[in-house]
Amino acid sequence: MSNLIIETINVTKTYNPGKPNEAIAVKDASLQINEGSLVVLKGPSGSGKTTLLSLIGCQAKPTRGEVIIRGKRISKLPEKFMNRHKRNHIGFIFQHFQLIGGMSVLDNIVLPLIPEGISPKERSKRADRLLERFDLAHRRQFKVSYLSGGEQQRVAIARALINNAGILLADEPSAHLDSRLTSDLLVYINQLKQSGQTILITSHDPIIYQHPAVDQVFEMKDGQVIS
Amino acid sequence: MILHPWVLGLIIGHSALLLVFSLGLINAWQIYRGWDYNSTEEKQFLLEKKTYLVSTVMNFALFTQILMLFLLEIAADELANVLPGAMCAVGTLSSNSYGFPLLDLKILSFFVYFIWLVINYLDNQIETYPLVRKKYLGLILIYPLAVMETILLFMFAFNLDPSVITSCCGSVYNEGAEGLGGSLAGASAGFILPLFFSIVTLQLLNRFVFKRWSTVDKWFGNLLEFPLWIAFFISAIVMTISFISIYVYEMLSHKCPFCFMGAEYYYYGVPLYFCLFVATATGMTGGLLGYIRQPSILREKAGILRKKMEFVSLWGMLAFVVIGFLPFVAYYMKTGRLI
Amino acid sequence: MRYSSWLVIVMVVFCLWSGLEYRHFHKQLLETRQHFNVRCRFQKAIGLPNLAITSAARYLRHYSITDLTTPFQDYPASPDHFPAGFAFVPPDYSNMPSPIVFGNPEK
Amino acid sequence: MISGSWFERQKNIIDYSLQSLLRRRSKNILILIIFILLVFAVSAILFITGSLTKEMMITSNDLPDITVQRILGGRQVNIPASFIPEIEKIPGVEAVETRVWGYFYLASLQANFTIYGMDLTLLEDGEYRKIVNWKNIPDQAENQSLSSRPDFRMIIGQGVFELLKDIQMEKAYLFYQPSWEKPIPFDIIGTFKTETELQSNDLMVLQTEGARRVLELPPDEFTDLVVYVPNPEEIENIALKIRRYFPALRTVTRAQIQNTYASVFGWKSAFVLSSLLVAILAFLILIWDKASGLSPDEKREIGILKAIGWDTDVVLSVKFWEGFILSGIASLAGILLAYAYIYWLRAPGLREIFIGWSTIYPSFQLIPDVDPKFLLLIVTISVVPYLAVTVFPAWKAAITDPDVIMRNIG
Repeated sequence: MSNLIIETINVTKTYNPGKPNEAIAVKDASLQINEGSLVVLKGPSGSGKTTLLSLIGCQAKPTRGEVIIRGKRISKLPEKFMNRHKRNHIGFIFQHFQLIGGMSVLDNIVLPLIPEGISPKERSKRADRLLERFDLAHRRQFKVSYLSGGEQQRVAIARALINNAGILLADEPSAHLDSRLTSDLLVYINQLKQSGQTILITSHDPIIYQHPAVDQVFEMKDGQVIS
Repeated sequence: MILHPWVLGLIIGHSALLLVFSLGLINAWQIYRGWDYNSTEEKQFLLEKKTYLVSTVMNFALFTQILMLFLLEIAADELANVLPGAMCAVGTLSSNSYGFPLLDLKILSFFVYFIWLVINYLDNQIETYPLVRKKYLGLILIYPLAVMETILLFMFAFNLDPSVITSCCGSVYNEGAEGLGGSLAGASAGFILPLFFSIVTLQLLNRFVFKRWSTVDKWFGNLLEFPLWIAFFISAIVMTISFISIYVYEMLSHKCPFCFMGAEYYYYGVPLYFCLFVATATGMTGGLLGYIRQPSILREKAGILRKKMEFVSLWGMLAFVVIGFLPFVAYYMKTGRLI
Repeated sequence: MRYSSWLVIVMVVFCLWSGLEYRHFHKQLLETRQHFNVRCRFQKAIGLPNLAITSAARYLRHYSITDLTTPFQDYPASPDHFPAGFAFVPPDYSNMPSPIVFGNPEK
Repeated sequence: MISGSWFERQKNIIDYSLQSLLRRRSKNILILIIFILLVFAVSAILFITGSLTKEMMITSNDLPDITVQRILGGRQVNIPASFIPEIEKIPGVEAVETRVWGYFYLASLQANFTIYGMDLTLLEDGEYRKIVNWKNIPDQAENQSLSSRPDFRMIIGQGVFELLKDIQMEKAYLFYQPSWEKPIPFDIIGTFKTETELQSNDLMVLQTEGARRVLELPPDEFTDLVVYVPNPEEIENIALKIRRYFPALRTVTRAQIQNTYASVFGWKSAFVLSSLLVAILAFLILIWDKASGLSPDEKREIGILKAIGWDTDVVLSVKFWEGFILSGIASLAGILLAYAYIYWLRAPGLREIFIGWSTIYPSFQLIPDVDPKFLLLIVTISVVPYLAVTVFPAWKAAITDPDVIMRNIG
């Protein structure tokens, strides 16, 4: 078995524990994801797939259980080190792209590099490489709010790849796309898989989880992994 | 006398410092009481976030403290021409009994803030925040300093009385006068220079020789560092008053440590004090970092930081000595004799 | 670094502006330095203190040597002669001749 | 991933905070303008009081050593000549000079003049000659008019001259009181130079007899006395002696006058300053509310930053730099504007506060009183409180959790 890159050991996440509106989003979820594999988390909306993804992507801390990425137990880290880990190893694509409207495409893409203190020349060099790859070069100085849904998706992907992290997490990438754009998306994802990225996607869109390139599919049902 | 622009500036600065510090204190108290690294409830995450607030508060406090030190010196200078008999900052500060304690307290709190921030910076580099309890307890102990400072300032400003004739540096810092000023100035060059240079050489010895002998270094080496720096600071101040100032003013009677910060002496005092304060602050922190032993990763991280601190403090000390003796050398060159 | 170029522009404008003002300040200083001795001559010739900024009221014109009650002379309720009184304050009266005398003066 | 040095990081953070400042342009510009106005008001006050104090301090060394006044019932009255020999007897007193001066209110011109009586011939020779622009009256006319009315020659200040310019000087009579049987003529023989304008603007210097008649001063009485003491150390003691010997007399030494110069504006300007502080406090509360009441898109933006890996302290330093740049620019602009307002435009609005109702007032061309220390005071009054107020809101903004944006829509 090739080496394990992401592992979660019965991770549970309860929102506002102890209070009347307590909600257990994820319950004892355990996953093992190998390096370079394309994995899909399948399940109806509200089954906790987004929460599990955010736990793996260091966006939130689990209430119980362990999240281990590249052999490092990140669930116990204080926020400062979790962020550093997130910056170095994880690229995140959000369900609603979450780009900053007022800024240009270039500025949005290089955003993750700013706290790293990388010089503007180096930043725009990397961004240009990604812009060519996702044929967004002609949109370089455009304000992101003027772009179409598909283009914004590509900008979000470019942003996630800018810190050439080994792991790529995508949350419902095809939610806002029609079928033609979803197939374009899958072409990109395939390319990324060939280049050795580990990709974890949450989706309830059959086109994605029945795609041949998918190595493993986990099914989620109200907080529990049952595949 | 409170309603003088310069005094108002001081009051605004200090009350801002105190307000922000009390905000920091509340959070420090909560962190100190509720900190439990392994727990995963929401409370612990909130406390973690509060550590950022406290460190921002302390950064602001240090920034304002430095500004206030400068402002106090300048305000004392400006108030001198309002108070009869006072010719310079010393006159204003000695016009009532709260002036100099205020200045000394501010210098002390400047060093304490600096040390706290360095330890905070060090502690934040380790995932488990090992020093968190100690450092926030320290912060709670520092808070009274800030309160005392503000109270002293109000007392000082309130008791500034334009109709009272105060004495100026001429009379405070001459051999005849009794009290601290007199004794400071009284320390003849014969006594203070060898003392100062012995401390400096002891410092250099400690830095380069003692560290080499591992047995000595184990416990004696950096134990000596911290007290040495305190002695260095005090002897530097005494030397400035009794020796350096003579050659800056080229007059035996004028020994005021503040007057040469003014424009007429080309702001000579500014680089001099800057080097002194930087050297002492970094030196002290270097010394303190040496005491940290227990968790090994903390010790090695503290080691790295200590190297940097020692480097800066060494150059600061040398710069201070050079700047300090520049006027002496210049005078000696010019006239070929001593005062 | 497009955005910090904005900051640089603002800083350059400030430098130019303060340079302009420094030039004015310097010229003004030189000009008044020549007037110094004329003014000092005048002050020596006519011993009255204070500047002739306002002649709105007696105690505002020479407030350094005014006495205690003149400000109240105009109208008891207005200790200050608004608005100029707002800018001047009667000096301290520690040198007013009213020492406390003990014992019986007849002796 | 290679990471740059601390300095490079800070440069990027400054770049980003500038970007975010410019992105929410309208709100930030409004705050900048209010801030500039406040700093402008504070520094204008300090500039003008500093300059006025400086103007007075220039000539303060030539003030008379001791001014002796007679006080009756708390009010200054004329001092009889009998005091002079007794004061001269005090050891250490070099000379006692008498002074005849007072005020004269011209109802028609609503102007209050200062009348000063002295022997004008003193001004004609020696060092005092160049403080007056002598009127070049043709010689014979001068002798003729002077000889007939020797007592009424007069030198006037620039302001008075401008005021009197439009009335025909020869035929007009200024000094007339109903109780007098006939008005007192006057003959202007010169005006004081404009350099001394700040001191001599409303001054009328007459021959002593003329001044006596205008002020209706009995022959053996004077307005006040001036005591010259050669040894400056002795001034205080002699003043004390005079007060001890003559309880009715009041002495004002040069040191006390200088003290009033230095402290009067300090006290008043600080009074104005503290009332300004109320405005600054209101402004700071506005800032607190603006900074802590995060607009939804600002919260979302920070959520995004946190989600893509920004640390809390990076976001905090972004907020710090935003506040620092804003308040830095505001305080610099405020000071430069105040300088221009006071020294170029001659403080059009603020001048009236100092001038009050008087109709004769100087041109307010003041010596600029600017020094680097002043900058530090303004920074303390403007930047430090601003940063203090934004510490807590900035932190509140910076700790927004990334999963805030995970769940909400768009």
